[in-house]
Formats: sequence, C-alpha cells, structure tokens
Amino acid sequence: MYYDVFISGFGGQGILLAGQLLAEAAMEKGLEVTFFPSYGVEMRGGTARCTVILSDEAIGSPIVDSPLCIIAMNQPSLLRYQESLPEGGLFIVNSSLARLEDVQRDDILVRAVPISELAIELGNARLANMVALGAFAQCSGTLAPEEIVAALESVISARNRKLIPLNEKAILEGARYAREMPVFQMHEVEKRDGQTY
Amino acid sequence: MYYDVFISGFGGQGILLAGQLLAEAAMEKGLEVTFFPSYGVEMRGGTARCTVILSDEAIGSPIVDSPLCIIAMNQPSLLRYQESLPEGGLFIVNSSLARLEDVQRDDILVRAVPISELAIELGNARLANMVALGAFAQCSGTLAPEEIVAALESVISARNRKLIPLNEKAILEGARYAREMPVFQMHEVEKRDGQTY
Amino acid sequence: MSSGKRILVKGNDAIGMGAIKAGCRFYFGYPITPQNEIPEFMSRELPKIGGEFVQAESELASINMVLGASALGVRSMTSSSSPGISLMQEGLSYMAGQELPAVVINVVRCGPGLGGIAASQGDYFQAVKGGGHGDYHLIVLAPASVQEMYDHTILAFDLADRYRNPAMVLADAILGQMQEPIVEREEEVQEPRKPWALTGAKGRPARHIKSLLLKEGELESHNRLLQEKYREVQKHEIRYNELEVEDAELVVAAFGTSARIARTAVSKARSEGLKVGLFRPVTLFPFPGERLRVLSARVKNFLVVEMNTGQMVEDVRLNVSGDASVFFYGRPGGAIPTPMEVYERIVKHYKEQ
Amino acid sequence: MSSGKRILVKGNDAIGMGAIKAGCRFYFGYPITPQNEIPEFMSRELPKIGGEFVQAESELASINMVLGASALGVRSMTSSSSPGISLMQEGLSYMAGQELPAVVINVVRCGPGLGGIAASQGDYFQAVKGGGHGDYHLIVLAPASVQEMYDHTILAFDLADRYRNPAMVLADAILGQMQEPIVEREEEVQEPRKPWALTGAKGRPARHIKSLLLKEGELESHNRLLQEKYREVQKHEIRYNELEVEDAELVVAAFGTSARIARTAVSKARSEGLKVGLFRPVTLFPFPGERLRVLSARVKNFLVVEMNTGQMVEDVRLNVSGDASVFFYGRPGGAIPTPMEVYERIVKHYKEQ
Amino acid sequence: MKPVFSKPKALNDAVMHYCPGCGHGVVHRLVGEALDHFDILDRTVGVAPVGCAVLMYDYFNCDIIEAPHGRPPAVATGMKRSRPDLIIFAYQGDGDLASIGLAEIVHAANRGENVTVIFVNNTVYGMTGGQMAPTTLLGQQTTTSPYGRNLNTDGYPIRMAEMLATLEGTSYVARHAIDTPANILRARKSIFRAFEMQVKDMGFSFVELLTTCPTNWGMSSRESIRRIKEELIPYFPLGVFKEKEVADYI
Amino acid sequence: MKPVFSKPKALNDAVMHYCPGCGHGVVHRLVGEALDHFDILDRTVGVAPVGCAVLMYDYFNCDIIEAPHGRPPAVATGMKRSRPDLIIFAYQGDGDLASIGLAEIVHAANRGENVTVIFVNNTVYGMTGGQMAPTTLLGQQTTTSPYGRNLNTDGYPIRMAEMLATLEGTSYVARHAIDTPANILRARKSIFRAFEMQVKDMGFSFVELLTTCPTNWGMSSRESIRRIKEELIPYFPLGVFKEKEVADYI
Amino acid sequence: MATIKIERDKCKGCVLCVDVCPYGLICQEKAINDQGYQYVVLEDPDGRCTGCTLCAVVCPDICIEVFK
Amino acid sequence: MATIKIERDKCKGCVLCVDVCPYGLICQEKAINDQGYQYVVLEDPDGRCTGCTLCAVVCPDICIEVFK
Ligand SMILES: Cc1ncc(C[n+]2csc(CCOP(=O)(O)OP(=O)(O)O)c2C)c(N)n1
Ligand SMILES: Cc1ncc(C[n+]2csc(CCOP(=O)(O)OP(=O)(O)O)c2C)c(N)n1
Ligand code: SF4
Ligand code: SF4
Ligand code: SF4
Ligand code: SF4
Ligand code: SF4
Ligand code: SF4
Ligand SMILES: [Mg+2]
Ligand SMILES: [Mg+2]
Repeated sequence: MYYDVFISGFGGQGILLAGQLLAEAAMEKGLEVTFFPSYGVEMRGGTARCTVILSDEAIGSPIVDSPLCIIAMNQPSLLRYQESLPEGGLFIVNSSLARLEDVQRDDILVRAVPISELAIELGNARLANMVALGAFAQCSGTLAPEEIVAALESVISARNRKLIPLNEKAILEGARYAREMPVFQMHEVEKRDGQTY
Repeated sequence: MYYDVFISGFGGQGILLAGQLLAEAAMEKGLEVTFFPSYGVEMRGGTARCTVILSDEAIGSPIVDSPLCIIAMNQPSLLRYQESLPEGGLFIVNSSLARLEDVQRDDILVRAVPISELAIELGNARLANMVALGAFAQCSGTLAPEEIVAALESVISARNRKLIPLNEKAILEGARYAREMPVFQMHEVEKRDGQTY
Repeated sequence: MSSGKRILVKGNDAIGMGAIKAGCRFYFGYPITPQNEIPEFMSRELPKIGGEFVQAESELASINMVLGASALGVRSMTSSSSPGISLMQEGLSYMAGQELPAVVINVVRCGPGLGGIAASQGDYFQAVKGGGHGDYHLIVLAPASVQEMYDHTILAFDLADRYRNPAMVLADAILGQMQEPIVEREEEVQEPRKPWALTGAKGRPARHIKSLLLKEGELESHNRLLQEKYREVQKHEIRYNELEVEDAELVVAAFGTSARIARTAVSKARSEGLKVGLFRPVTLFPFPGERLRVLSARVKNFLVVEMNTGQMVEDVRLNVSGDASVFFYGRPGGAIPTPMEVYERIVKHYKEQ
Repeated sequence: MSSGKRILVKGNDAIGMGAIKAGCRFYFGYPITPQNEIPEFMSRELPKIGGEFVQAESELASINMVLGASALGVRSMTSSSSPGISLMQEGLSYMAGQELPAVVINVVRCGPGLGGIAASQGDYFQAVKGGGHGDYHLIVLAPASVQEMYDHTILAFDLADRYRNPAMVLADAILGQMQEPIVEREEEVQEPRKPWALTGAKGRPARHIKSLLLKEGELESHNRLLQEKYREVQKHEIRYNELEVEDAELVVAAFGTSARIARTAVSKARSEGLKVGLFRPVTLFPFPGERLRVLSARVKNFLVVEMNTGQMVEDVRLNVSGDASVFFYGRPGGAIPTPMEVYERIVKHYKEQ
Repeated sequence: MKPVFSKPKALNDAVMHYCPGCGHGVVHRLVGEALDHFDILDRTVGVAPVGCAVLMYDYFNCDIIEAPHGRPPAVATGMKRSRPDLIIFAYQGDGDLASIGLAEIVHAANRGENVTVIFVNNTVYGMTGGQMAPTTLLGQQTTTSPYGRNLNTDGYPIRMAEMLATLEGTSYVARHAIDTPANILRARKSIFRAFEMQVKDMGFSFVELLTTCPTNWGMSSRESIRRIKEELIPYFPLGVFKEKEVADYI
Repeated sequence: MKPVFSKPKALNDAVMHYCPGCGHGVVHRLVGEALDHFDILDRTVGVAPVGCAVLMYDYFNCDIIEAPHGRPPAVATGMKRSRPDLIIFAYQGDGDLASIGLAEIVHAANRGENVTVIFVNNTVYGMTGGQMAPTTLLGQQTTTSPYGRNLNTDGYPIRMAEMLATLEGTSYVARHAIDTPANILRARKSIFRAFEMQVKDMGFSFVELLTTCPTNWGMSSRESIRRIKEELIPYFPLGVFKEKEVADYI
Repeated sequence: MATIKIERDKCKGCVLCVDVCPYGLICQEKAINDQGYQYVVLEDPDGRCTGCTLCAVVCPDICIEVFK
Repeated sequence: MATIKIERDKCKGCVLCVDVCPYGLICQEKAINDQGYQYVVLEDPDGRCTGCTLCAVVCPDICIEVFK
C-alpha cells in the first residue's frame, strides 16, 4: 500500500494540522508516514501547503511531484495544482471557496465537497480542515474516518481537549457527505489506453 | 653558477640588512636571487636569520637545508647551525663572539674573522654586518667586494646616505682581513672519497 | 533499537530530542531558517532539566561558546544553516586543532550567499573537505529520515567524544521540516570520561588546551597525530546503506534526502526489471570509499544524485575503479531532483552501458 | 613583460604594488602575520595617490567592505592569512552569489586553529572547493615567485572583473616574506566598464545586487548560470607551467612554493639521469586537469608534493587516467618538504615503476 | 483639489510584503520622503539587511545592495569610502544591527563614517519567526524565550541609541517611535536631519525607530501600537541623543 | 627576615617571553595575586586571547584555554554556563577585545555573564608588530597609521570601560594604569574586586589596564611609563566607573 | 474641502487609519480585496474630511493619498 | 632591616625598578645575563633598603622578592 496526498489552502484553514492529523492516524494504524509542510518565507504569503505520504513500506522520496490526491481548499490552490495530478488522480475540491468550473482536467476524479459550508453548519468555519479529512478518508479509502478520529487526542493540545468531540463530528460529517455525494460530480474519464474508470 | 648562504646572529646585528645588501648586489650584477628572512614570533626571541641564494638560472627552492656557506655572527648560531653545512661547506665565524673551539666538524672550511672587533675598530659595532659581508665576498668568491659596495646606495635609506662611506670601508676591511687571514684556521679535511681540499 | 512507542516528530525537533537523550545540556545558537525549531525546542526543554540555552549574539559566538563548554568536558552543541555555518569555519578549525568534541548541526539551505531557504546539499564540500583553514576533518553524518536525525545526533556526540573531534550532522531543509514516526532510544547513553578536560587544576598540574604550537616540529607532529586519528576514524566508523546492489548493473549513489528520492526511483526501475541498486553513504567523513572500490570491481555504472552541482560525485570518482563510469545528476539552488527525473537518468545511463 | 629595471622586493610588498598597478585604490584589511606588510604598504601608499586604506575591525568587516566597494564598480581588495580567511567564508559566498569581482589574498600559514605562522598549503581545499556554503567557485591563482606575487595580483583583478567573480591569490608565508627581483609592468592596466555597478540610479532604472532569489526556479537558474560561467573560466583561463615533461617517466606536480622546492629536486634528478618533469598548476581553479589527462596518457607516475597532508593530490587523481599511479609527499603544520626529501621520493617512485 | 499627501517618488508602486500593521512600511515611506526632499534619489545607494526588510529593493527606486546579516555598516563603509559623492544609507533590524552586527555598527559609528543608518527596532526577529532579539523586553515571550526574557540567562534589552551616542565618532543619534502621527512626524524630522548630516558631510548619523511586529508579538495592529507606548517607550526613551553642530573633520 | 613580597603561587617560574618593560607581566602578577588571595587557583579556568598574551598558559598554574582572536568572552560564556562553580576569567588585548571581538565583549557584558574580564590596553597590536588598534591615540604613528592616527579616516580611540559601564548588564567596571606603584596598587585592588564579584555571583566584572608596549611604541621602558601618564591617562581616565552593590539576579 | 483616496488593493486592513481619523471617517469593509484583506474605505458623505493627513501618516502600506 | 633578591636570569634590564627605588639602591650592570639583557642588582652596602616593595611592584618580570 502506498498513498500520497497534497493539501493546499489559505494560512488560516488549518492545513498543517490536517496533514499532521492524517499522518498521526496513519502512524497509529502502523503505517510508515512522512509529513512535509511548506515553511518559512512562503508563510508570509498567506498560503499553506503540505504533503502526507502513507505506506506499508519504508518511504522513499518525501517530495512528490504528482500526488495521487490533492485537496484544494481554495480557488488559488485549485488553479495552481490541478495540473500536478496524474491521470486518474483524486481531486478533492472545497467547492465553497473554489469554482468547480475551473477544473480543466478531464482525466481525473473530482470530488466537490462544500467543505467550508459544512464546517460553518457545524458551528465553526475553522472545522473545515476536519471536514476535508473526513472526506479524504472516505474518498481515498486509505483510512477509516474513525481511525482519524482516534488520532485527535495525540494532535490536539491539552488546552483544546474539549474541542475533540466537535472535531470528531466534523470528520464524520465530511466522510458522510463524501459517501452520500451525488454522482454527477464524478467525471467519467477515458485514459489514453481506452480504459474507463 | 649557484650559491646559497645562511646568516645568523643576534637581533641587533643587522643580519637582515646584510642579506638584503648581498641580494641587491647580486641582482645588480644580473644574477637571479632570493632572500628569505626569519620573521614574526621568532623575532621576539632576539635572533635574526636569513638565507640568500644566488644563481645564474631560475632559482628553485627558496629554502635551503644545507647551505654552501653559513655566517655565524654569535655563539648560539655557531652551535646551532654548524651541523647544517655540507661536507666542504664554508663556515664564516665571528670569532669575536663565538668560540672557534666549539666547532665540531672537521669536514668543512672554517674562516674565523673577528668581525665585531674589526667593526669596533672601524668605530661602530653595528658595522659588523658589513665586515661579515666583505669577508663572505672574499671567501666565497661569488661577488667582488666592490660589487657589494656598489649596491649600498639601493639598500641604505636616504636618511642614512652619509653612512655609506663608512659601510664601504667596513666591507673592504672584512674582505681584506679574509684575504690576508692566517691559514691555520683552514681545516684540512678529507672527504670520504679520499679527495683533499 | 528498542521497540518503544512510535511518535510523530519534526526533523528539527528530533535533533533536539536526540541531543538531550545524548546528555547534551548546553545549547548555544543563533536563529536561522530552516532550523529555528532546534533553538526553539532547546529554549523550551533545557531549562526544565537543569540545562542552559543561550541565544548567542551570532554564529561566531555560538561556536565559540560551544568551544568553551566542550573544553570543560560537557556535551554541548550548536545548530545553524548554511550562511551561519560559514561563519563558524574559524571556530571549527580551532576545535579540530584543539581536539575538542562537540556537535554542530547544519540544516542546509540553498546558496550561494543568502540564496533561499529551500533544501540543498550545496555544503558537502564545506563539511567534508574542511571549510576552515588547515588540514583537518570533521566527522560528518548524513541522516536521511527523522529517525536518523534523532539517532545521528546521539551518534555524533558519541563519535565526537570518542575521537575528540567536532562532529557535524549534515541535514537539509526537508529533513529539518518533515515529520515522521520515530522511536526514542531507551538505553542510557554512556558518556566517556574526559581526562583531558579543564575542570580546575585541583590536585593535578594545570592543563592547557591550545592549537598554537610554535616549537620546531611541534605543529607538524600534532598534524601527523591528527591525521593518524582521521585514519582511525576511517578504519572504524565508516557507515553506509545499500539496497539491492548485489546483482545491480547500475548503482545510484546518494546521501541524505537525495538518497530518499533515489530510493523511489530505484524501486520504480526495479519494478520495471532494471537491475539497479542504491548506495547511501551514511558517514560522509569517513567516506565509504573502500566499499565503492569493491562494488566497482563488478558494477561499471554509477549514477550520483545530489541536490547541488556535483560535490560528492568527486569522492565517488576518487574511489571507483578506473574503468567504471560515474554519471551525475543534480539540481542546485533549492531545486529538488524528482524521483521521475532520477528514474529517467537511470534508464538513460542503464542503456548507455 | 617589459624589460624594465629589476628591483628587489618582498613578496607581500609585490602584492601591494601589483594591486596599485592594477588600479586598486581601496584596501580593507585586518592585521595578521605573515602578511602584515600588505596592509602596512597600503596604509603608506594609498593616501599618496588618492586612495583609501581602512583598517577594518575584523576580517568579517574587511570582506564586507570589499563587497560594498566592489558593488560600486571600483577595484578593491583585502588580504589576510588562514584564520582570517576562514572568517571571510560567508562574505565570499555572498560575493560569488552576487557576482561581485574583488581580489582576496591569502598568505597561508599553518593550521588548523591558531597553528603557527610558518608557511603552509593547508588551505587549498578551502580556496578551491569552496570554504563557504553553496555551489560556487573562486578563481584561484597560485604564484611561485615574487614576480608572480606582483603579476598574479594584477591578473586576479583582471579575471575577477572579466568574470564578475571574486579571485583569490593563494600564496604562503614563504612567498610573502621572501625577496626577489621583479620587473614592474609598464603597460597600463585596462579596467573594463561595469554596466552592472551601483552608481546611483541617475538616468536609468534602479539596480539591485543580491543573492536572495525566492521566486520558484529563480535560484536554480542563477546557479546554472554561475556553473556556466565557471565552465567558461575553465575553458579560457587555465594556466600551468611545465619543465621537461616531454620525455618524463615521472612527473612531479606541485603548486606555489612546493613547485619551487620540487624544481630543485627535479633538476637534481635530471642531473643524475632520471627522466623527471615538473608540472605546476598556476591556476588552481580552473584546475589544469585536462592537461594532466593528456600527460597521463603517456606518463604513468605522478608525484604530488604539497605543504599539507594531501589536498591538490585529489584533483590530480581525479584527472589522470585510471592506470597512472599518483604518489604523494607532503608535510603539514608549517614543515617544509626539503628538495632532498623530494628528490628521495622521486628516486623511490621512479624505481617502483 | 491638489494632492497634499502622496507616496514619495523614491518608492515604487509594488504591494509590500510586510504584514498588516507592520512598522517597516512607515519607515520606508519616511526614508523615501527624505530622498525626495534632498533630491538625492539618483545618487543614493541603500544597503538592505537580512531581516523582513531584505526585500526593500523591491520597493525603493534607488540602487540597493543586499548585505550579509549584520554587515550593512561594513558594506556601507566600503561604499562611502570609494564613492564619497554617493549618499549611502543602511537599513537594519534589531537582530541585524544589535546582535550579529554589533561590532560593525559600533566601529562604523566610531570611525565616524559619513553614512546614515536607519535602525528598525521591533524587539524581535521578525523574519525568522519571532525569536528573542537583543532588544526584547524583560519578561517578553518569544519563540526562544518561551518563559519570558529572563535577565539571569538572557541579559538586558540593549539600548543602541544611547550606546552609540557615547562614541565620539557619531554626529547625530536619535530615537523615535512609529506609533502616533505626532511621533511619526518627529521620526520624519530626524530621518531628514540624518540624511542632511550626510549631505553636508557631517559624519555618522543614526536614527532608531521603535516599530510594531504584530505578527510575532501575537497582537492586532491596534494592540501593537499601544504596546509601543506602554512598554517600549518607557524602556527606550525617545529623543535626539546627540547632534553635532560642526563636523569633526579637519 | 621573612619574604614580604614574592611571586604569587598562581604563577610558575618560567621566564616570560614579553619584551623588557612590557606591561603584561605586571598584569599577570596582579591576576595571580587575586587567584592566590581568594584561594581559587584550583577551580579557575583562564581564557587566553590571541595577542602577546597568547602564551599566558605557559605562566599560570591554572587551567587555561586558547580562544580564537576576539572570542574569549564567548568562550568564557560557554564555560561559565556549563560549570558555574568554576571561576572563569578572560584576558584580552585591545585588538582582541575592542576590535575583532567587540560584539562578543558587549554581549557577554550585556548578558551579565558572571565572569571576569581583564583588558590590557596598550593602544597597539603588540603581537603582530605594532599596527593601529581601536585604542590608538589620535596622531599616534603605528605601522598601519604611518602618518599618525587620523580621525577623518581612522576614527576615534574607543573607550571600552565607559562604553561597557553604560550597559545594564555590567556589575563592575574600572580602568587603571600600570605605570606608577600607586596606580599598580589601585589596579590590584580593582582586579581583586573583580574576582570577588565573580566569587560572590555578582555578575560581569571588567578591569581595563593601560599598559606599555615599549617595542611597538619605539620607546624605552622609562619613556613608555611616562607616556602612560602624559598621553594615555588624559584620554582614558582612571577610576571605577561602575560597581553594583547587589546582584541583579532574581 | 478635502478628501482622501485609498488604494483598495494595497490596503491590508490594519485599521490604523481608522483609529486616527479625528472624525471617524474611515471604515473597514466586510468584503476582502485581491490580497485577501478586509480593506477600508472613506465614508464621508458630509465632506467632513479636513485633509489633516493623519490617516496617511500612519498607514504602513502607503495606500492613502490626501487631496485638499 | 630589609633587603631584596633579584633573580638575575629573569631580569630584562628594563630599569623600571631602578627608577622607583626611593633610595636609588638598584643599579644596572654592564654585564649581560643568559637572556642577553643587562640585568640589575641591589647595591645596598649601608642596609638602607626599607622593604617598601616599590621595586617589586613595578617589575614586569616578577624577579624581585622582598624580605623584611
Ligand atoms: C548569518 C546569518 N545568520 C542568521 C540568519 C537568519 N536571519 C535572517 S533575518 C534574521 C533576524 C531578523 O531580525 P531583525 O534583524 O530584527 O529584522 P526584522 O525581521 O525584525 O525586521 C536572522 C537571524 C541569516 N540570514 N544569516
Ligand atoms: C582571526 C585573526 N585575525 C588576526 C589575527 C592576527 N592577530 C594576532 S594577535 C592580533 C592583535 C594583537 O593585539 P592586541 O589584542 O592589542 O594584543 P597585544 O599583543 O597588544 O597584547 C592580531 C590582529 C589572528 N590571529 N586571528
Ligand atoms: S514579521 Fe513582523 S517585522 Fe516582519 S513583516 Fe511581519 S510584522 Fe513586519
Ligand atoms: S610587543 Fe608590546 S605588548 Fe607584546 S610583549 Fe612586546 S612590549 Fe609587550
Ligand atoms: S485626512 Fe484626516 S480627516 Fe481626512 S480621512 Fe484622513 S484622518 Fe480623517
Ligand atoms: S492604514 Fe493603510 S493599510 Fe491600514 S487599514 Fe488604513 S489604508 Fe489600509
Ligand atoms: S624594597 Fe624599596 S627600598 Fe628596597 S630596593 Fe626595593 S624600592 Fe628600594
Ligand atoms: S624591573 Fe625587574 S626586569 Fe626590570 S630591571 Fe628591575 S628587576 Fe629587571
Ligand atoms: Mg527585528
Ligand atoms: Mg594591544
């Protein structure tokens, strides 16, 4: 098993925490994992990005050119990164902040989730990262949503412990939405070799 | 033609000036020449040393293990350096300040010149370096004493120009003494191959 | 390694954890991206365990504080990134000359000059050939995972003390910033006695630690002893990793992050039937040249991959046998060779055989 | 070279004279033995010709003053000796990154650390492989006579300007302290126009000189351009001297003072009928590797002589063909190989053939 | 209606990368106004520090060089000595000037180099993410003084203007705050005066500015401005510490 | 008869390499007497500078380390922080302390490191052959100020004691002259006090000593002693500039 | 009569200008500009702006121009 | 009664002690010691030395011991 995901969004969207939680959950499940954040001067620019790699073998490159999944939490991320996906790659789009019609690729799997709206419905826009993770777990099949929930305790600081139930709810809500998602957002694509996904 | 000479003595004896004057004279004669002084921390120790190499070809090593001639201007120099002379090497000893009986080698040419006494006779102990050079010119046959005299102008600073005649006298006096030197100070040595010098 | 609990740790923090595990209680450093988590970690943790964190006024001061602490026999360290490490070169030469052990971490960023803060391996030469003056060597370790950031820091302290020599962990911005699971070491780290340390001359003659040797021949002898020591290090401390070199027709040689990238490329090549192996020097000084010599008796194609314009490749060339071909692929200035690019080079040079 | 008057000059003074001849009017430096005659000469001479001598507070300040002056397009220089040069490594990396020309003199003394003040060649690696961080090169010249101390200083200014790159004259304490006849150059030195210099933005857009390149790919491209430039330097600026290599069975390779010593040994060997030649790299970067490659097609024995524990020998090994033997003889820490010692090695390895 | 307040010509139109409420922007403007006022833009070379202002060459319309961290005074010295007809100013943060570059600033000041130094003191290392600076106040939490700056282990916040004023070599030394409009106008006057000193060959001029770093102080812009008055000014008093009437030069 | 004045036990019997009449020897003795007085020889580590005193380890009977040029205060900091029970003193020349090592001395002082610094100011670089120091007086000829130190190009002689006294972090700062017996005895008292500060954990102590360098001043010992009174003391006033009564430490 | 012009896309919404306007004429918008900041605008229907320039003096992003 | 002992071979002949002795009891010799310096000696035939230690205080080479 090998999977890599790239998460990108605004500075305040909790992108790095999402990546770390995913990495933690995978680790607790016994997988090998590598989490690589953007850092430094880039941070001033107001964007946040990270890569998480999961594998049941030792992980080679911590840098991924063409991740199997990209989670685009806002419009700039949608525009900038869709090209990086390989054919058949999974593109999870926060349709609350990014315009689906700007997706140019027709050889990838797009999953549009109104992540921010779902978060606001849950009571706090800052839960968007958790909603996204739930959706990712569901769509990628790499981890069960519950496995991510289980890792919350390790990642959320003692001070914020009381927020765990809410985060749990958000993860599960993201997963639920993805599970029940209307099908029209799944592009049917033809690979060059004629296979249909 | 190739010749190298090592001059060693106390800090105040004008050793470096002697070396420079010799180098200058040789250069003016059209020879290649390299002058290498001791320097730096060593100077604090109160000793002064230098090496002068004369040649009609490009000079290789500026450092000489075993100079053809050593001028020992004081007792410590006599003790310390006599070993460095090659068989048949020329050892000019300032017999005013160094004890001839401490020369251990019997395979070298020793020229004992009461350099300091001659200088004092000329009116100034500081002329010892010039007396030594005169003796060297005479004994080594590398340069005529007059060629050394001719270089005085280039080496002595404008301020001290008026001292040139005195220096000239000292050089010629050293040469004279060496020329007329009693022969008993010339050790007859046998080289291992049986040749006699 | 014990089978303790795995925890997810950032590379820079792992260095701090390793240092504390190794018994280092004295950290001196000056901020610079991308290694700020190290001083930040130390400033948080050392006061809790009776240690001292000093934010030095500069990297020059850092290395000299380390020099002082090390002379008293305690384990101490500093960390920085490329420009800051350049400022430490005089101090490192002194410490090597004075035979003072200590650990210096270089989380390399891209240069030259201010350059950028992305990862690079452009400081290989500086670390391995001696960026300071005179004939000396640092012991240089090149971790390739967060676990190794932890392990190598401990190892660096051990080697530094064993050989009375400064040791450097040569990491990079990727290794410093990424998070991976690590298992902390359970066994205690043994600190050797240091009979040479300055501890006050109570009950013994006064001791001096110096590198100025003015007496005739003294400095030459000292240099010869140092060289003797480096040969000992070369004899006993060479470390490297290999992956499928046994039947390889082409061996990729890479250290640190490059080795991780190369690993992915090598796996892909293997999966496509190419007989490719990976050789990773773990110690850069001592360099595992002998092993390369042995390998090159059979393998005739080497591809060196670096995040620079070609530095370790010289050491590979110096060691492989005369008829082996050594190819190079590198990207400088913070650009990271991708696994795909490396794979393509493998294919190219594999075919060239 | 003109047939002017020969004058007896000390090596360090020859550097000062060369610099002034080259049009250098701005000297920034900090005292250190064995090169103090350079700042002393400059402090005496520059005020007479409208130049500026600044005794900097440190070598760090020196190199950064040079950086500033150079950015304005004037010829400026600094000089120091080993420990002081170590302190300049950050600045040198910046200047290489910013493509600023200037001349840096290293009158090498023995190390590591404070070491001593005797001559050494222990800073070869630092000068040639880059003692600072990142992928860069200095242009490095290795004079072997007082005449060359003068000539190379002028040449260093010319090359630095031509390639917009710092150039180093790598001398040593012997070359700095010894006196030999030199002939001063008569022709005027041509200073090139510097359309990149900061001169105030009068009548043109503002200019910036920097090495920080943060935009994606920018620093990689910059590094590739730098490498391109270094290749140009390698193509056009390689200089070396040879003595009786035509029929040689063994070639001694040495630079600077070592080459002088080797020359005496080679003459002695020749006079005793051994077919021995001398190869002297005049430029250390660019290194005359290609010529060695050519020579090694025929000559199968090389003896490298250095005043260190073996540094240039690596570059020789990297360049001679696989079946040539490269022997090394060196003495570190201020000890000077004697012509006799070198001669003995020649005899030894000549017989081993 | 005519414009009574516009961006100085010395600055271009680029959006600055500084955080919202960061004091660097105001200081840039004041320096730009001084360059406009003395009409010296086309013979000025600025020296950028390593710090948040490293990118100042993206904003100024004059020639600019990047100096290694802490070395702007040495770079400025090299420049002024070789081209005394140019106006040279160095722009430095508190980490740059008061920590790693302390020797360089003191010696340039002591030599009385005829250059102008603009010193932006925000009590923290902005660029690298908020580590302790030599000017960090006692008790102030930063990422490397997580328990608050402790005088036992970290020493005292250093007062650069006072220290430099004691040197014979300095001609003009002042400290101002970039908080209220009144203080900003005083700062402006001092910055003008500092450049005037240089234009008139009067020697070394130095203006320290207390500025905000909302990002690393963990405060809103508003709170940051308040902190300047409440915490910074009491420790770093404002004023002109030294002003030579005639140059020392002989 | 009993000895009423002997060499301190802290010093051994080696002949010192200093030039005739050089002030370093007297300063060595005074430091040695302080180590004897407080009976701390066996828990003291000295930090030697690069300068004429680099060989001080050949003369002192305590542990000594050689620091790179200018860095003794940093080396001393590393030592005192890791072994606060040891007594650490740094011995520095004026080139070492006031030129290349300026940042290190100011920051060690500002951090209030509990160490003692002995500063030997002979207005010249002794070891390297008499180049200009930051403390060289105006007009003084040296090998790098052959026309006399010129304030236009070389700046002013720097007064370290005064400068360090302005820092909050310093506990004891004094300057004395090694010329007359009376002044030497005053210097002795200050050096004792400086070590006492450290023994009592009172923080950073600093004693500047004006000393002769007959060799590089080109003077006889006698003339050199006279120069201290006639030229040095007028520019570098003597006295105790600062003396904290209680430690700042909390 | 006086007024100010605020360059919307340069404003970073630090509201320092808001705090210094003696007449409280500057207000922050809910909407965000291209940079992602809630910018400020002049709300001066009654022409009370005196052109005192205080707002421009404190603006770190130099995005206020004042006319009189 | 008091006296001083001067270690001849450590003396560098700087004559600083000569200058401070209130009674002029110290004199420089013509002869040189092992180091090559014209050393000084106590010439106190009348026992005038008071043991004031001034000579020892100024001696840079710490070669004077004082007895009382
Ligand atoms: C030699 C070196 N050391 C450290 C750094 C990292 N560094 C960059 S900026 C900076 C300090 C910035 O603080 P300051 O000077 O106060 O400027 P600010 O960002 O606060 O305006 C540091 C330590 C560097 N670039 N070079
Ligand atoms: C990095 C470095 N730069 C320069 C030197 C050369 N150097 C040795 S001692 C010295 C200055 C000595 O003067 P000072 O500190 O005043 O001591 P003094 O000899 O006068 O007692 C210098 C510049 C050095 N050893 N290392
Ligand atoms: S980090 Fe601080 S100093 Fe830097 S731009 Fe942001 S607010 Fe300004
Ligand atoms: S050179 Fe000066 S400081 Fe050095 S030992 Fe001689 S007199 Fe003393
Ligand atoms: S110019 Fe004055 S009155 Fe007008 S908006 Fe700005 S602060 Fe308010
Ligand atoms: S001060 Fe400037 S940047 Fe801040 S809110 Fe007002 S207009 Fe916008
Ligand atoms: S102790 Fe006093 S009286 Fe006796 S010799 Fe010395 S100075 Fe003179
Ligand atoms: S003071 Fe000391 S060294 Fe000088 S002459 Fe007197 S005894 Fe000799
Ligand atoms: Mg700051
Ligand atoms: Mg001095």
